[in-house]
Amino acid sequence: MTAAVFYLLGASAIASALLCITRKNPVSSALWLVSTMFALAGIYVLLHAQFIAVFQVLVYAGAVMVLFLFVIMLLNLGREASDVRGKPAWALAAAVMVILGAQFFAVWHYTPAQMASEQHSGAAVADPLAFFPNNALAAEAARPDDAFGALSASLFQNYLVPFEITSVLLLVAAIGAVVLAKRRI
Amino acid sequence: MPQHSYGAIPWIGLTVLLPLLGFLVNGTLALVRPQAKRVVSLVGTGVLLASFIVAVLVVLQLRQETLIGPYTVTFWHWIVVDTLQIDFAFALDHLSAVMLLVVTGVGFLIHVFSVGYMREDPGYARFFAYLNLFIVFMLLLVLGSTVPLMFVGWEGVGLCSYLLIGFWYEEKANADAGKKAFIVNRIGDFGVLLAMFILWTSIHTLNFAVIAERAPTMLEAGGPVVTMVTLFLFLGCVGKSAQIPLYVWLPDAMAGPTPVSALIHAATMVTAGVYLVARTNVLFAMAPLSSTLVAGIGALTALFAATIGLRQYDIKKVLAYSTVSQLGYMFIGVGTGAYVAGVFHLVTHAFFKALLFLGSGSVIHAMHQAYHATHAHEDAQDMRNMGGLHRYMPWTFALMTIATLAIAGVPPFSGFFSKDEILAAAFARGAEHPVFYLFWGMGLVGALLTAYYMARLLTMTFLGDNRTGTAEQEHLHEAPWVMTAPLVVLGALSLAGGILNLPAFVGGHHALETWLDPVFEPAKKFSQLVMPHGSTELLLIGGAVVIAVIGLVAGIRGTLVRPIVVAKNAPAEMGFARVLFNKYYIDELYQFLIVSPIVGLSRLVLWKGVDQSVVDGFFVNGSAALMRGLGWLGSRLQTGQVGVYVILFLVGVVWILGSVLR
Amino acid sequence: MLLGPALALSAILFSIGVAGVLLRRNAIVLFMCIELMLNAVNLSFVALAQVHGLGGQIMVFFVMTVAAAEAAVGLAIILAIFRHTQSVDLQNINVLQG
Amino acid sequence: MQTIDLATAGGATLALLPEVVLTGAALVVLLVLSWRHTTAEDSRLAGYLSLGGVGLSAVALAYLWTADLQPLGLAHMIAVDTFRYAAVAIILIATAATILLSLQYVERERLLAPEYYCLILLAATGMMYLAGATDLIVSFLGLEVMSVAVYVLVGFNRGSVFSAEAALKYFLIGAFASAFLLYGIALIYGATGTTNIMEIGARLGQGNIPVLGALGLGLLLIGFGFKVAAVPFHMWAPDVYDGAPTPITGFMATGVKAAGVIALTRILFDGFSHSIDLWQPVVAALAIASMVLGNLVALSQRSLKRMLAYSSIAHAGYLLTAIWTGSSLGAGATLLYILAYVLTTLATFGILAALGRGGERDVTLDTIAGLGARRPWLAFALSACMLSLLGFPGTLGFIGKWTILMAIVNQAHAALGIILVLTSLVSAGYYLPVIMSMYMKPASATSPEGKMSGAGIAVIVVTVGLLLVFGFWPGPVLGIATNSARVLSGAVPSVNALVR
Repeated sequence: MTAAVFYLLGASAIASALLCITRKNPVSSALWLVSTMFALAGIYVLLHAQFIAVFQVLVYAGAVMVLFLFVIMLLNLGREASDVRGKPAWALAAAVMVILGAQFFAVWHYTPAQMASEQHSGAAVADPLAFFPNNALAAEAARPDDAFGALSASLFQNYLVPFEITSVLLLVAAIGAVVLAKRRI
Repeated sequence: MPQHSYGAIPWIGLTVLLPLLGFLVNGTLALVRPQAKRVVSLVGTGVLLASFIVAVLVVLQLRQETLIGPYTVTFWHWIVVDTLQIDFAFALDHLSAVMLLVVTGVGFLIHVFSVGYMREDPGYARFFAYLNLFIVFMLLLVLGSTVPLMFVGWEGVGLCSYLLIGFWYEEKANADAGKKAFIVNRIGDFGVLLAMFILWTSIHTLNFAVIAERAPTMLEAGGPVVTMVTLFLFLGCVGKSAQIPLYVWLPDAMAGPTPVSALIHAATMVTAGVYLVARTNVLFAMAPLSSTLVAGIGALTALFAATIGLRQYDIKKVLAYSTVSQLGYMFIGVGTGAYVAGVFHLVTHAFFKALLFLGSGSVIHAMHQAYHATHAHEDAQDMRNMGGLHRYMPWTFALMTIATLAIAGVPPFSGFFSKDEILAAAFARGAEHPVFYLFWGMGLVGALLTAYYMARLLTMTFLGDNRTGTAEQEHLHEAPWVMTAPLVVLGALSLAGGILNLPAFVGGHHALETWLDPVFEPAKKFSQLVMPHGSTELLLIGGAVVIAVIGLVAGIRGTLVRPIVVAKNAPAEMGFARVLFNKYYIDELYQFLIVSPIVGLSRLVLWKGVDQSVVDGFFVNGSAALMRGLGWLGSRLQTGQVGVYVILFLVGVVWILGSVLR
Repeated sequence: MLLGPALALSAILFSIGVAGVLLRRNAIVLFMCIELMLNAVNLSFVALAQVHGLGGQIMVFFVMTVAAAEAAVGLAIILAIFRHTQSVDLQNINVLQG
Repeated sequence: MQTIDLATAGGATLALLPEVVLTGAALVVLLVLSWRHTTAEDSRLAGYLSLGGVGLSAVALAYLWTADLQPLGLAHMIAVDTFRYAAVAIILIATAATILLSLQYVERERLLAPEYYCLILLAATGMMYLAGATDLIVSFLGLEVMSVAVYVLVGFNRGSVFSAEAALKYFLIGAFASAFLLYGIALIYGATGTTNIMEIGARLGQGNIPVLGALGLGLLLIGFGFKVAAVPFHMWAPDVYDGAPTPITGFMATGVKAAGVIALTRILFDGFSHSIDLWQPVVAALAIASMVLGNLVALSQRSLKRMLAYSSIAHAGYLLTAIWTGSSLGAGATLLYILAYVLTTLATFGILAALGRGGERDVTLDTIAGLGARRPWLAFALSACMLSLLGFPGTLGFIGKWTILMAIVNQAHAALGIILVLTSLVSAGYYLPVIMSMYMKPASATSPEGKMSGAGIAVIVVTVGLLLVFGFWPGPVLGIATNSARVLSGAVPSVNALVR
């Protein structure tokens, strides 16, 4: 059942993504990107990341994409001629997609067991989680009911430094956007 | 514990420090008060005199010491990486002592000459600053105890030479000549760098003294490593000492002021290659293949450059090709294993070639002033505009004659002894490897041509009728004493320089050979040279003298035989028909059988064909153009289109991912 | 656990994003393709978090912050260039070249 | 010796003191400029405040360096070792010089927004995080802080279409490259279950590298290849260097490149020392391509600014060569070469800023003709810089190249060294004409250059002075560089146990 839903959502994500890069109108491109993001949010739920799924909808689809649409409307780009490149670019894009896909093909076969066995060359693995003892949080992740608590504890303890760096990053972005976008300083 | 004091030797750093001080003072003056010529001349020449005095004291002290290995003065640890330690240190041994005296001594004389020669130049202070800086780097090259420190000097003299060639920067040709000199030299530097790395990986040291110590035990004599090291080192020498095929920069370098030509492009810098071979004599002695190549290139260059020198009209160009040719002789010497002979010729050449250049400088100075006075726009360096100058410049004429006899190899002038020793050594080596007989023969022919073109130079410049012009003749006169005095000193040295290493057959004791013996001792284990004695020796000498005299006589008569046309009226090319109208049968024979073919070869084929078009056009300009073209292609890719950038980016992505996946 | 399929989906979406960058000339759409690539990476993180623990999920938070920051600055830059050239078509934006 | 626990907030703050101080300084500048942000004086005030912040940060760094701290267990998120300190010192030097060079520049070009300095400080903070990170998350975030700030700085001259275009190009390709880098981090995380660099090294050491890890490594190399402007990820560099305000170009060429190279060194040495066979060929190829292409294309440039951009690509190649060795000697050479390159490039761009107007796009060989006579000191300084970039003996550039060559030779692998020497030979073809033009060409009839500010003169005097002094007496810096690099595990020991 889960698998079926996953493949359905996956197919819709791929389809929306393809439409996003090929639609001539920027506005519809943006909307198809939103559609991809929704499909991904669904997949996150299937992968036991409910919290991320919520954020995906709120921050990505909600905030970031609205910003994009806002700028597209502001610049009145919806009526411009198509910005899709000509035939050579299509061929090139298709070729790149195929080559990259082939290069990443190996990831398709990954299972938790194989992942663990690669780290401990050869040994047969029953419980993959047992092979990552350093990560005490791994066990907690398996309990979806307290995922939120574990996540926040981890964020403010183990990942305090990166968390603080993101605050600097947002500060930079705020200053930068203001400086660049204001008509007069 | 009572320490041995070593007298003045620890002060050796002063010989470098003083010119450095001079550079700093003159450099500052050039920037803030370029008009202060008195101070500049005092400082510029004063530091050199002081440096020379220190050098003399040091060398006198060295005579009394019985040192094993060089005396090393360490200033600081220069580069320390892991287990590699390279000190900023000077090493004084008997070889560097000789060079030290030559560089500071001849350098001082040329500085004094420059005071007069450059007096009117607006860049006076700048000129002396560069000249002092050159001495600093030259001494670093000579005294550096390790290959990298020597390399600092090696590069530094190149830089100074570059700055001084382009000193009169208003003329584009000068700037181009400077650039050519620098780029050709970089090719040589590449060889030195590679040699350094091979040395370091194979015997883990870059200290000259330690190299001499370790090489015999850690390297296989005649093996690939030592052959490679010496070949790469020699590539550096070929560049710096202007040998075939990298000699092209030296004749162009004559664009610089004449004292520069005398100091850098004749007496000191260009001999650095010879010095380097002598310095690493053990390595070369262990690599017979490389040594033969050194001698071969030397012989080829000696002959080739001499033929080109036959038909030049620019007085400095003749001397430039002559320098290339004489450097060839030095390489025959060091390549044969006669290191002392090579160094000996280096020293005597420094005397007589400096004298020749300064003498020509005097002449050019006089010519220039004469033309300046009459506002004529003639070439002050073209010998066809000179002639009969001995009436106006008797001192210069006398001294130039001495130098000419010295370079031609007429006894008892200095060049005779040194060149003779080289040729004798090549002949002696012939018994082992017959190819050295060929080198000897080439050297002998080169000597004949040398005598010829030098006699031609002297005759065209000083003898016969004056061709400068009637109005100009009034203004031709001897240079001021500040220019002639250094000439007199150099004249004395050129005359008597031979006593440094008088051979046994005139009752000498090979003084220089005894002095340098400790330096070349290690090499003797690998190549023993048995010099000819008795009748063979005398026969060789006799032959050489006869050849020199024939060359001189032919040169004078061949030049006087027909009137010379003033440069501006001269036909573009000398036709052979003119030659046939000669009243002396013997001259005709000379012309027809020996000179004309060689002259034709020289001017038409070698100089115009090989030198000017093939070497210059193809190798130097061609490779530059090729690189520029490739660069232009790369630049075309930079279209400004993000799309193109992304495509190239993705090429990289696909390639890297493919490479890590294998 | 669907690890392999999720990683594969992520790779496919990433490749589609790359193809989009090649295909489009409009700076904003191009930037949206890059956002698509970031989303694909997020999917990888979430999928891997099932095996390795919460570190992967936390990474997604950081990526979202980065994406937001880049969006803010990127769109401001696009506005700035629009003021000069009255266009966001990359074909018209090539005064710098050579 | 004192141990600190990096998992606690206090320990982390202590370890991050220079970064924290610098961020604080940026906030102070931001606060002050909310009242004063219109006139030239306000801009200058912000500049001086920022400079003070850099000074304080340097003090904090000095404290850390002398305190001899040791992390408890594995370094968590941020390194506490001399390699990081040396990197931070280099970044602070670049930042201080950029601020000093900007003081006059922003007034001349009318970029009177004090946020400029705030962004420089924050960009520097990002560089410091990037260079000191022991966790890929911190690397990524540091890189983003740096990049986002620099995107804005590149486009800071809002009146100039060049500046805006440069910002757009840098931003688009930069974000594109970031995505690759991030994907790499994800795959490495998948292969090892951690983002800590030391742990990655430990876990990958136990066998063959898994496919996931190999892909991740490749993607990381792509991301960093972009940041250091290595061929073929270099195409943005000439355009962006060309269009950006000149002090910012200098900042990018020095700070951004230094941080990228140092972070790459640490990741490859500590995290992937067992996979050296995998990354060495890639790094070698990147290095060769960068050296060859950078030097060749630079030959055909007329504008000095573009010429320097291509030259910076070539220098990225030299640096990658040092990383390629995988030995701690190579890491030391990297540090030393970066220092040499940073000092030289800052001075060069400082001089360039003094020579031109309106973004310096038009400063060519003809513009500087006869400079030797007009501005002898400036010409001397520029000559010294060109010689140092060329690797001429007697300058720090030579010592740097020499150390790299030594590191290569130490691996008993001559090919890369020969290419390095040969391409440096080619580079003489474009560095020397600069000197030649200044000294050997008559002046053209262009308007004379403006006067330099005291701050600009100070930067040039100090950097050129250091270049020459360290060129003849490199002992101290050489010692610091090689000792600092010893803390990296180093993939290969030095091959030759040498006898002196």
